Amino acid sequence: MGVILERLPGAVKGVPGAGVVLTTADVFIDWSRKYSLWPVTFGLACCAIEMMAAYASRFDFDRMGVMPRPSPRQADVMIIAGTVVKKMAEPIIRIYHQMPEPRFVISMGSCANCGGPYYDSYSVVKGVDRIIPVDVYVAGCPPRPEALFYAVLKLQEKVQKMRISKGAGATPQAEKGPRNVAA
Amino acid sequence: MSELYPKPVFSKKAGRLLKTRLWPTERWASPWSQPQYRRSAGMLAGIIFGILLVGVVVGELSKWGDLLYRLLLTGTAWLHQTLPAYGAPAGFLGDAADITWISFKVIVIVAVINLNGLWAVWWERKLSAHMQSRLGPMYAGGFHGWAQTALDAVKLLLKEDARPADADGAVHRLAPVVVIVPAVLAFAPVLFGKELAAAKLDVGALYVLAVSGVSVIGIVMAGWASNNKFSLLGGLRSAAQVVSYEIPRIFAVVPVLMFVGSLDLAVIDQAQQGYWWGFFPRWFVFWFPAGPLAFLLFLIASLAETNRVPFDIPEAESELVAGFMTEYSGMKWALFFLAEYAYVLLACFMLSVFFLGGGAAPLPFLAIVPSWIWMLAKALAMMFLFMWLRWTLPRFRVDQLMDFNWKFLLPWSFACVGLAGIMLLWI
Amino acid sequence: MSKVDAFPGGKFDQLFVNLGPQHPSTHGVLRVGLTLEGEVITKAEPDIGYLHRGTSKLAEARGYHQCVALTDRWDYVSAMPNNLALCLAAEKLLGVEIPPRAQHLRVVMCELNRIASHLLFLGTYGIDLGAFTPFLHAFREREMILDLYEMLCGARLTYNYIRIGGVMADISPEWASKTGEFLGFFKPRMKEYDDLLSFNPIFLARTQGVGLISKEAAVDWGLSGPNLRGSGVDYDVRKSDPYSGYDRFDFSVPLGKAGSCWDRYYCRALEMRQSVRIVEAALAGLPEGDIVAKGVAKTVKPPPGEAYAHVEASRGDLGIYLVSDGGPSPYRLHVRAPSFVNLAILQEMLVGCKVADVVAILGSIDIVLGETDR
Amino acid sequence: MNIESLVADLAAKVPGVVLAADPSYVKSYPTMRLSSAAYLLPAASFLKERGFDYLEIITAVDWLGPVSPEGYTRGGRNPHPFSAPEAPALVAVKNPAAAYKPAFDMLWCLANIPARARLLLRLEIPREDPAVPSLTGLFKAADWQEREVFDLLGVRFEGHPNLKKILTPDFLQGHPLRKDYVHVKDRYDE
Repeated sequence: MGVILERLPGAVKGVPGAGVVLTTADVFIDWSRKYSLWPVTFGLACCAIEMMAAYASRFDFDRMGVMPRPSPRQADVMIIAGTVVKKMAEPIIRIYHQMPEPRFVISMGSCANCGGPYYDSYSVVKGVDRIIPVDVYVAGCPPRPEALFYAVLKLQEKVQKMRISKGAGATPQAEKGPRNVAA
Repeated sequence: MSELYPKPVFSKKAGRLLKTRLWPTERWASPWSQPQYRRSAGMLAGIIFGILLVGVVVGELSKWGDLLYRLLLTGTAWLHQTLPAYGAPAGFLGDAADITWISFKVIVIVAVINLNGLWAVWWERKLSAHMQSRLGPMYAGGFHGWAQTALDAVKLLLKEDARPADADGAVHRLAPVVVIVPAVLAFAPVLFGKELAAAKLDVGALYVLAVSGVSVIGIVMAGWASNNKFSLLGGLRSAAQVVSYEIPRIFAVVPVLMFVGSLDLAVIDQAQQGYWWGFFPRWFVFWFPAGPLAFLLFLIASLAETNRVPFDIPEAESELVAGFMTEYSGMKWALFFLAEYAYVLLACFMLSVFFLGGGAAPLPFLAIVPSWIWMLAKALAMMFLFMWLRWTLPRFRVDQLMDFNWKFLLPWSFACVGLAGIMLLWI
Repeated sequence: MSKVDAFPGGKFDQLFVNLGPQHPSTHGVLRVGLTLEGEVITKAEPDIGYLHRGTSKLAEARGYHQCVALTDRWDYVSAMPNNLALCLAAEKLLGVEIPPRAQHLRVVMCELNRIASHLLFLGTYGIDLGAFTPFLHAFREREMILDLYEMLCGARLTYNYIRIGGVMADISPEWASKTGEFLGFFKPRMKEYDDLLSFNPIFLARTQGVGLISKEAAVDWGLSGPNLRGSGVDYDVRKSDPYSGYDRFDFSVPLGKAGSCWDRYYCRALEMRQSVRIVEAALAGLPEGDIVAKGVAKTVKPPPGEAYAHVEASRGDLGIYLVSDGGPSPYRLHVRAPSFVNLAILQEMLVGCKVADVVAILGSIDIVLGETDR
Repeated sequence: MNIESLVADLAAKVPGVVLAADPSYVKSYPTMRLSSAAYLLPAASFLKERGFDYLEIITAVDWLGPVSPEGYTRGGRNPHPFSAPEAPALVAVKNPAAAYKPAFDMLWCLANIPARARLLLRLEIPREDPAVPSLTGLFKAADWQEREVFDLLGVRFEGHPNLKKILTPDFLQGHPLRKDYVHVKDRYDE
């Protein structure tokens, strides 16, 4: 199916009315991606407790279709909830590469944004954006679940703006065929 | 929102801020004092009443539907006989009509399975949410997240198909197909109402139980081909579990077959029509003592066959990440999911056909509602039971699971057959 | 798996399974390397350090008051006892006397936090064993406690409420009444958890008689908290080395009998009841007075010396060894983290167990990785 | 339990062991100083026989002097976070009152659970190639705690079955809690 996404913009190029086809497809694709952002069950530190609270009864992220999946293969979003330690950096990169495209990263909390209270520690990576690309940053130590809620809304806004004519979801890796991800 | 978080009011008399926020204890003290609870209750009553009304109306219409069905049958038969007489190649048009008719049935069944996947996942998410004092999907599509699973499906279709580098490519690709195809095939003789089935098979009961056992091969293939230890463990556990629970499951059906004397699902359904003393339904679940026992055994074994909690060892989230599905992404994973829910639906239909009277109404005067509505209602009630158990119970350990099967279920299923034999002396 | 080389040692009967660091039931970023022979574990190697943030080193470049903020992030599930431990050690160095009202407030906050922490354990242990609903029910109650904390000090997890010399803020009458309401709401809920999880036959079958720790082994490995008491050893810092006026309260220490996973689980469930008792008694007999001791400056410079203070945190005996050289920041800060010490027994305990029991055992030890790695 | 009688018993049982009350004791707990590393094992096994079978902590203090600023990585924006004028200088400040010396001070805390007593043992070892006997044979709780001290301070525990890094990543060089630790930039520090 990813193939269709990649081929569609090329195939309809020059055809009159192609733009309408593409934008109509965009509406449905973005709508579905927006309401089905599944994060990996993956917590690092204090923020993970707030992330759990966000899935639990009072904040209930299931309302927006955010449903945690244990395996990165079935996930769309990775919420980096907590301090990224140098020893953990390697597994994080690996999990990121195990996720299928399109994938998003939310950096939750000061530690994941920039090192937070551990800005001068010898064993902390000063910001997860040094190792993987980040879509949304959430400030706070730890951020309240409402802040994470706002981050998901922001991510939905970002997804809404994706256009298949600009290569949304069709990634360089997908064009080359199945990725060589050692598991 | 305004009800939950009212504006702060400063009271000069008390010298402090009055309640700024409704404390949960206050909110739950008396639900009936809250307007949203009254609204919800009203809505629920309306939905139930509406379904009944529609059922009655459709029940009137269904007579015309039966007429249409009979017309189609006679039409096909007529084509078979008459067309060759007019010089057409022997049987050509008749075959064409058959093929069209069969394709139509296949499309209906595939649609049923797909719609069931969409509906059941949404229902399960809403149901679990309400059991856990949450709301579940709310925003997708507007009203109570009705579009949630449809959107999930579209997203999954468009996900990248990631495959581990060291995976056994062909087997990895084939496994979801091997899982989903038997799920579709098994629906062929399933009764959706009185005599409403895609294929009329004399050995319907046997066919369903046999074909649904094939899927385990796909699960083992998935576990093996993923080149992941968790997948392998999940696949092997699933194979062991499904194969062993097959035995008590089939033995639990034997009493029903003994009562009826036929493997045809329509005959089984027919045998449960009618009422004792004019009002008490003659469903097999009420044929004490073998009937209720067989029902329980079949229910438990079905839970295990469909890998639901408390028997969801193969995909135990906290132990094996996602079991045999760990390395599957996008639509391949969705196919596994779809097959799981198709089997749940199949088990629910089997439960209602074998034990709950199929399309029979629970009380004589309710027979005005058509049989397919009763069938569906019973199947959905069973599905509710499945979900209720899923969100209540913890999970067995794998050796306890096997113990439970071989030391508890299997002896009792034998006993059940014996009881049925004794009962047959009086019936 | 398709190659023979995939098995270590080239033997077919040995399988190496890597549990974590990203795994739904390792409660964070723990990695356990399991060597299996069939279903039986022959070797287990816990690998920690995936959350090592170097707090001890950082403390040497922070002021004492700043260090209190660092302690919040060790055991982020129950941060109040962490604050308290550091403050007790620093107060010993300074030699200040804490006003009784502040001591009572510290006790109230620590016990409420113990309830919150045990609720989280209860919920996640249910998830480990496949029961999802108790988790959400437990979080419902936990949110109420977090609401109380938010009302008190503005934070939900990292409170920084207990300060050197006292506490940060006094409670309002409204807070006390809300807490009373919460306790009234919470007491019947504990019965609900018992019905839903504790005495569920499947739950009992999975946890009773599993992961046994004998009395001797528990003491030998230096376990503490409910893990030690689950084995029947009567050791509670609140009783054996009372601090912050715990000797003024009447409560009992629940003990397990067999030392199985279920004993450890139920010890925590019973401890919640005792915590409710303590909170009620402390709020009823709350003395009037100051909440901060006189003479604690903004930049604390304790005289040179060493102090050791330990508290009964939610996970066990949390000890702080603090050395001062007379400077504005601690010269050395050592933490005896209960999770760190408790986790060490895993390498011995898992050997000989079935692989299906790993999750039940790991969950029952109730670790927090922030504290394990610090 | 009377600590003085305990110490007298120990001196009578194991001759040569000197266990003296420490003048700079750890606040509010009886602290004894061992005169030599060789006496650690006899003393600990004697105490274990007398009911002190719960090993609470093992730790060490580096008495070299104030911590060196090179042990910290600096934030990207502010190269000298400690040199802000209003912030008190927290590192590399020698305090004249403190007794700095090139030595490690080891600390063991043993507890007697039924008697509700605890006793702290201390031992001074030189900073060059520091080594003490391991207590893993007596207390299993010593296993990870000794590994931690080894990892962070570089004290070798002789006789430890599995003495390797436990907390810090493999590529980290040096022992971070030593006062003269200098942080070597690795691939995650730009």
